[in-house]
Amino acid sequence: MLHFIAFEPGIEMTRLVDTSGMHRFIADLPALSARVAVLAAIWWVLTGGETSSWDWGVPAVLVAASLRPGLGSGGAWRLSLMGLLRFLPAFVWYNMRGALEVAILALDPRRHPDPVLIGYPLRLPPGPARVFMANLINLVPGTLSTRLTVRGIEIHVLTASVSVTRTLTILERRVADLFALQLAPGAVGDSQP
Amino acid sequence: MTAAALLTPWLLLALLLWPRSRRLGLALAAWAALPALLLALMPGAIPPLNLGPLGFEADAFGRAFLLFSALIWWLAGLFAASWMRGRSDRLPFTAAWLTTLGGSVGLLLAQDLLSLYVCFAVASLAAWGLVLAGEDARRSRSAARLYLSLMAIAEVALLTGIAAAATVESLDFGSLNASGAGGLALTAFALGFAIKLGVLGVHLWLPPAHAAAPLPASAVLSAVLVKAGLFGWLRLLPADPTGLEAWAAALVLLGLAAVFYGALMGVTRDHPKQVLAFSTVSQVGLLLVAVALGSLDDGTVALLAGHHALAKAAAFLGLGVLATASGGLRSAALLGLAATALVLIGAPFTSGAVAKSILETGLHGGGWADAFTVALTFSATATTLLMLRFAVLALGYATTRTLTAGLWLPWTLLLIAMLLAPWWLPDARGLASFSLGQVWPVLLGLAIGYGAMRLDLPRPRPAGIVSPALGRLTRLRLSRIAHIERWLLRWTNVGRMLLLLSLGMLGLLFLGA
Amino acid sequence: MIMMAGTVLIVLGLLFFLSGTVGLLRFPDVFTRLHALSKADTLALGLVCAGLALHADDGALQLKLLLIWLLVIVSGATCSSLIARAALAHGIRPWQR
Amino acid sequence: MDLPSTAVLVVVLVTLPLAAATLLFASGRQPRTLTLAAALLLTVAALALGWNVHIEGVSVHRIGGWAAPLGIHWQVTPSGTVMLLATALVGLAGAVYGAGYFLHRAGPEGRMARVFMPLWLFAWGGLNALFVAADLFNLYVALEVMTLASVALVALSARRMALQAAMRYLLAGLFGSVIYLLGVALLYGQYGVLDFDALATMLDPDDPGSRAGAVALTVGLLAKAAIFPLHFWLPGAHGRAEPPVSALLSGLVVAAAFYLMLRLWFGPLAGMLNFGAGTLLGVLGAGALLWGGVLALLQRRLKMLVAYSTVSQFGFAMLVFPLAVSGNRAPVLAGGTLLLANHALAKAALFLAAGTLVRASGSERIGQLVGFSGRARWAWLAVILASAALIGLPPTLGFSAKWLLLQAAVTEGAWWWLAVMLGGTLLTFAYLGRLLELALLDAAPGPSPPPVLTPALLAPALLLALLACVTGLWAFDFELDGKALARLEPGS
Amino acid sequence: MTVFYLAGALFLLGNVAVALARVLRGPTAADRMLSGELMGTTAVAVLLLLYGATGIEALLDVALVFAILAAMAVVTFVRRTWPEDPVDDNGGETP
Amino acid sequence: MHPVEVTFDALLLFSMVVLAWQGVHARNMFRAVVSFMMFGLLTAVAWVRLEAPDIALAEASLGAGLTGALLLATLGRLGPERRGPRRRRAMKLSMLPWLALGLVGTTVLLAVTLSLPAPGLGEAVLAAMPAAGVDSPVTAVLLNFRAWDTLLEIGVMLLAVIALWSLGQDVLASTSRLPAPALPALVRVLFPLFVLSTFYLLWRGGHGPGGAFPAGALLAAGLVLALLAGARVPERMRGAPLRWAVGGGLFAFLIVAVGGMWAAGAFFAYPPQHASILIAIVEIAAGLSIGVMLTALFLGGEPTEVRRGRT
Amino acid sequence: MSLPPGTLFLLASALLFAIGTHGLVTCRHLLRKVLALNVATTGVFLLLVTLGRSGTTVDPVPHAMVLTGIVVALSTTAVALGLIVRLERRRP
Repeated sequence: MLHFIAFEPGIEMTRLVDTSGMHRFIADLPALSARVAVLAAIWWVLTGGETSSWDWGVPAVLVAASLRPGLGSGGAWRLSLMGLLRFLPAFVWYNMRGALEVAILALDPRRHPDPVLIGYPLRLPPGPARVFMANLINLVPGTLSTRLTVRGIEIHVLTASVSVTRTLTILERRVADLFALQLAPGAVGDSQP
Repeated sequence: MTAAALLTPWLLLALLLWPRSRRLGLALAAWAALPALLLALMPGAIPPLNLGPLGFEADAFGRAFLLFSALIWWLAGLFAASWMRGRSDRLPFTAAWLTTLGGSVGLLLAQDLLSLYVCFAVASLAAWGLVLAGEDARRSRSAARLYLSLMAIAEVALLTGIAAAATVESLDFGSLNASGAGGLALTAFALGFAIKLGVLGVHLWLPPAHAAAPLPASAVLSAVLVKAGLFGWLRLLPADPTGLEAWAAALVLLGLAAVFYGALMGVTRDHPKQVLAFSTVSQVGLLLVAVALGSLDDGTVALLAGHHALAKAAAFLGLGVLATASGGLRSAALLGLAATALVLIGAPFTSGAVAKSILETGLHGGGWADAFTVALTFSATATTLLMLRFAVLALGYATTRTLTAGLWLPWTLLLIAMLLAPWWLPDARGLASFSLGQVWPVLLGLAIGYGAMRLDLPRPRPAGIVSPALGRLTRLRLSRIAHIERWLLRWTNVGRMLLLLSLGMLGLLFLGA
Repeated sequence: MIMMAGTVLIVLGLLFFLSGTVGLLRFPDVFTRLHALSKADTLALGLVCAGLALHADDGALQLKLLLIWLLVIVSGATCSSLIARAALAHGIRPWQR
Repeated sequence: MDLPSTAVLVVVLVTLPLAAATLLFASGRQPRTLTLAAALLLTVAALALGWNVHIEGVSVHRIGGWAAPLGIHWQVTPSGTVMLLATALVGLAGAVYGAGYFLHRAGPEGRMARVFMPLWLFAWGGLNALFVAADLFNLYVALEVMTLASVALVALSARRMALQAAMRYLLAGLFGSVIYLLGVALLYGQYGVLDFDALATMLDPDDPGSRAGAVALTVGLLAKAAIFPLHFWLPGAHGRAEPPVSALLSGLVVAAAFYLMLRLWFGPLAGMLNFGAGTLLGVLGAGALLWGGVLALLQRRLKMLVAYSTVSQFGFAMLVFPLAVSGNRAPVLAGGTLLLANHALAKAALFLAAGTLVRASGSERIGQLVGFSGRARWAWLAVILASAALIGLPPTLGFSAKWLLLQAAVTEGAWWWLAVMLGGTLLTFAYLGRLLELALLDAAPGPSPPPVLTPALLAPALLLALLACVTGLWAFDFELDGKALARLEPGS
Repeated sequence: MTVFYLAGALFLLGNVAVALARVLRGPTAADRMLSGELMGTTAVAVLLLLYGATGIEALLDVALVFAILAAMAVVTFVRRTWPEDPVDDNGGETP
Repeated sequence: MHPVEVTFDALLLFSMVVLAWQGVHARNMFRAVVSFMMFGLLTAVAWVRLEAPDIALAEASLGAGLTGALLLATLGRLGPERRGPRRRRAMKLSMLPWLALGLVGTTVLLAVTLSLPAPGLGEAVLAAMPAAGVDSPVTAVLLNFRAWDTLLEIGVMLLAVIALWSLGQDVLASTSRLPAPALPALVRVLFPLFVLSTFYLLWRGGHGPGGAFPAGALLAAGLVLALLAGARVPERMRGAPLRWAVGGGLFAFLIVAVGGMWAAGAFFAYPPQHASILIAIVEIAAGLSIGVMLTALFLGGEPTEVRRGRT
Repeated sequence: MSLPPGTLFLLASALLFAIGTHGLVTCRHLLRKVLALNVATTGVFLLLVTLGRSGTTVDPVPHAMVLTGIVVALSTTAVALGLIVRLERRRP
């Protein structure tokens, strides 16, 4: 019944065209099973671990795992578990620091923001990792991503006096680590847009 | 037979709807009243007819009215077939004609209040189409509008009367009469029939409508439909007048006033048909007096009505013949018209004289008799003046039509019927008698008329009062009404109304006992 | 003890909410306000969630709170970018001292 | 006679339109046979139901087998049956007319043709659901189905004026619904039931909650029924919509709201109708009667005239309330119901004929309509017959209805209301007479070549008008019987 | 404890009430949208605290729904109310 | 009631009233819409305070989802509000009586509502619950005791879709260039969660707050989000399949309802042994259909147009 | 607090109803009218649910009614918005 949004069983890792349905399905199997696992976990969380819920849960998870919103794949990606473990503490730390900074800036009547727009050339390859990075920038101290361009990312910085480049570089490395990617070699440093 | 009389007009009407059968329908339309005439002439009892809740039967009283009505319908129909030939609106005219006829026959046969009312409504409203078919479009439209307005009021009044009367068990005339239905019913009936009858005060529709309608239509309007009002009145009003003396007095006064008012207005008109129309107002006044005094039996009233109907129809049709005739035929037509005028006046040796004598004799003993006798006498003078005026105008009345047998033959038959009518009377007394009392009023009228013509007296022209004032009033209010409506359509005001309404209703629920 | 910690976390979260609001009111333009919102409020919610999780004793429930927080973070981060970008595209220049 | 049971018929009446509409919508095409078969089936079911009610009288059906006050009931009352019958007749006529009216398969007309029937059936279903409902909240939902379908139908042509009218109508309808719902809430708060019968037994006419609830219900329905001075949405909506739509709207949808008011005030709220409130409603009716009549008299466009005549006619119907205050309610209710039925048939006929005439004339101005000639004569015939029914000339259904009301007024000595009724009838005479006069005398030649008027454009109006005229006699008989009156309504 | 949660919720509500000033003041649509966002996040927190106070598990579901829909308003805003380059669309219109 | 609770309610309701006023009268239209959306959020909290989590769930899934999306999308399609020279409506003296009347009306309404005893049907529902086939009272009322209302309500929704589609093709769906890759990325992450939560709420509906309507609303939000992120209604889904998805809920409902006529002897009666499974079927069909219908409402017209390729 | 339970909610519902109806009739822009209508509807819903809470047990019937009402309100609102958009495009 729910065929409203294109049903795309093919997932991103295999963009091999013209493979038969079965082939594609088999090729997709690992990613699909990963999705099923994650969604099943979420189902478990949602239902509070009630066992009787699984006669609804199984079809629900399968449907949710196989239905795609018809937006294309967005590029292949794979997460690295170790990368995740290394990433999380950094994220929490940065997030807290960012929030604290903003809070102090807001609550201290003597301090005022001194914002500026800067450009930051991304070394991450185009794809999900870049998007992830751009979103992440919003959560870390003093930065707000405004535009993702081909070359890099345009960032609104809350306090111009503080250099954010170092933080961003560290963050970028963590993200690369998380996505199991290699960073492209490139200049590191501030550059005004 | 009853069924044939009732339904023939409707069948012919149905024929008109389809192009294929239309010619047949138009051709037969003139003869549509023939079954009714046969029914009226048929001897012996005729079984009643029931159509759902409507009951019809040709009883004696109905038959008396049906006799002259059907005759006039038939002859006027024949006349109309020729008169309307070539007219573009012949089809709607014929349709209206047949509908009116259908109603008219039905109302004379109706055996209960509902049928009477239904048929009356059909006849009166369909006659609107007859008035509309007049030659002068503008004139007939305004006449028709006035006609319809008053007929609407009449219908509403009758409906009220019926509703009031129907609080009794059944709608049969008998039980209705016996119950002596309440004052409201009486008033409403009186008003309704008064309008249809053209009683003074609510006669407004009558002169313009008669003047505007085509001649045959005027003939049936004046001869048949107005009499139908009388018929309805007689059918419904309580047979026993006790307790209604005041009413009767008022009606007598009203009737007497109408006699002279009609004459006065008639002589000031410029159109022969209008003069005839006012003469109808005048004659109706006379009939009204007769009815109000209540000393005449139904048969006699039918007789009087029939007499007047035949004469009036003959006058209208004769006008048409006169206008189309030339040469010797014109003289013949003048002669016929003169005879008709004499009958209407009630000159000696005419059926009119008989009618008058019947009236007079019927009234002996009543408290009003003396006054009535005097009035009757002078009414002859008034009618004479009217006829003089009519004669003058008729001579100048012209039309582009040519005389055909279809015009003169019906008229001649009608004349004959009119002239022969007295011999059917139970006793033709008065016909042979001759008294000065019959003559001098006529002579007086002739003298006055002659004098007036010689002196070329300025004729008073009563200006219309009601309708111009109404027109001004409506024009004044039109823009205002549209303005208010726009105000009402605005949301803000909707809100206000709603608030007022809610609080008002709540308050009334609390307060209202 | 754990209850105490949870309470403290919640209070902290409330304070961060307050700071977010103050930032929203005090900061001069939409971009700076976005900073306040995207950082302070997400963390504030995180703290409230964490505090409640400490008060709760049911694993699934704690994870549910985490899920809620994650959802808000993901949405919040994306939305901040979207708004900033839209504002720039509509010709709103960042405020400068 | 072995007819299906009333319960089955009711189920058919309320579900078939919805099912057929869904099917039509989902199929996306416009199979005329399916449409007309559904319409025909509905009409047959309504007729069968009418027969059953005639034989068995009032019946009650529990939905889902749950007893009130928990569950919802259907109540098949004689007055509701009359409305169901009228709905079926108008519905069938409109369906046939619509099939003939939206001819082209492409362009905007094609779109209208495709959408018309599902919406029509939805409205039909909503109406049927409303006429059998006996539950305050269920009525709210049914009202919304009806309103929404009507709004969409008004907007059908998607012209600016139509959209504007539809928007205003939608807002007005929803406004009415909200106020109605407020009333439901108040009554529920007072008694904790929604069922009519339960409410009727529990009603305490003296407490403020019930009073306020009754007022809210009434005022909401007044807005929905476009009773003066809340008629602000009606002329536009009815005047601008496509002709078959106007027929449905004017004939049935407004009548449904009004019927609901009858149902309430002669049913559960009957104990509350006192002199003050009755008089207020009557005054509104008098205002509507006169104001609508005068405005109808002033209109220059045919459909606007007919639309304002609706305002006026419902004013007439409002007079049942003051008449019912002290007197015998059964005949008044019968009169009111018959008036609604008459109005449904006659007004629908009038609108359908008006649509045909406008198409034949190429103009909506009254002065430019073609005359009583060609095939347009059938339309005129329908206009004449429908006018007779609206005026209440004998022997039409309108006459029977007005007769009952007049009689009630007379027996109660309600002279003022009598005068209002008479005045209103005169006004009706006036504006319909004006229409006929103008149209027949100033008949325009019409465009050449004359547009083709198929039987589908002519027959429905004529048949409806004929029905309005013919059924009057029967209804009259029926009423005079007295036996029908006695069992007309369970509440009274 | 209940009172603590309620007080927290009350505090947040007051917080939001104050933030309403931003809706009133604007100046740009984006600013107004921001306070809508704040409101969404705060509502999640309020619901969570109310859950703490009442223990009705359904409140978590409500909060979850709020959380999952948090992006909805902004996305519509960015894509529909304030699109960067409105593709002209007389498309979607029958002639 | 604890004073804190009372204060909370007071503040909540006060904010609601202020927002409602703003939502109607704010000078700037966008401000009005945002205020109204915030009003919706607070309403959801108010439902929570009124111990009506079902309604809160529905209100949340709508207020935060589709209502806002609809309003904002509409707003984007409107030109600037045309108002003449700004009428500073000074408080005219002639307004005073109306104001006073309005106050009287409101006061009367309040006074009346305060006087209502509100007996309710709570006990009756509880007594009938064992026969209902579900555990959640609200679901039982919706799908059992007053199922006819619910069917008509689905009918209203379908009708709304037909009505909107009858006006022409989709007006709200046409899109601008995608602002950032972040948006599709977000939707890709969220979409499965939307689907999952839809099922979750359907499942919950059987024994607690949840059910077809919030589930459908959530599903619709997911679909709308996908549309906003650049997804299209696939070509092969336009036309009949989509129409069937839209109409399917009502159809299923009708079949079950009429089926009750044969199976259990009354319209909408469920045979006792199958009640819960039938209700579950109805619930799923209704939930999915509601989701599709709400999305269709968002589209604002029939998606027939062939558009440019994906961005 | 001496106020009966629900007083505040009833007050708010009365106010919302008043604001909504007032806005509906006074505002000129159609979108505002639609919003106002929704406000008024919410007021009525609030009243219903508040009443459902006054008894000894929570009465689920008003809850169901309000759920139905919300759906109806949403559907009608969507239609209204569609009409507004189309009217806007046919602006003369």
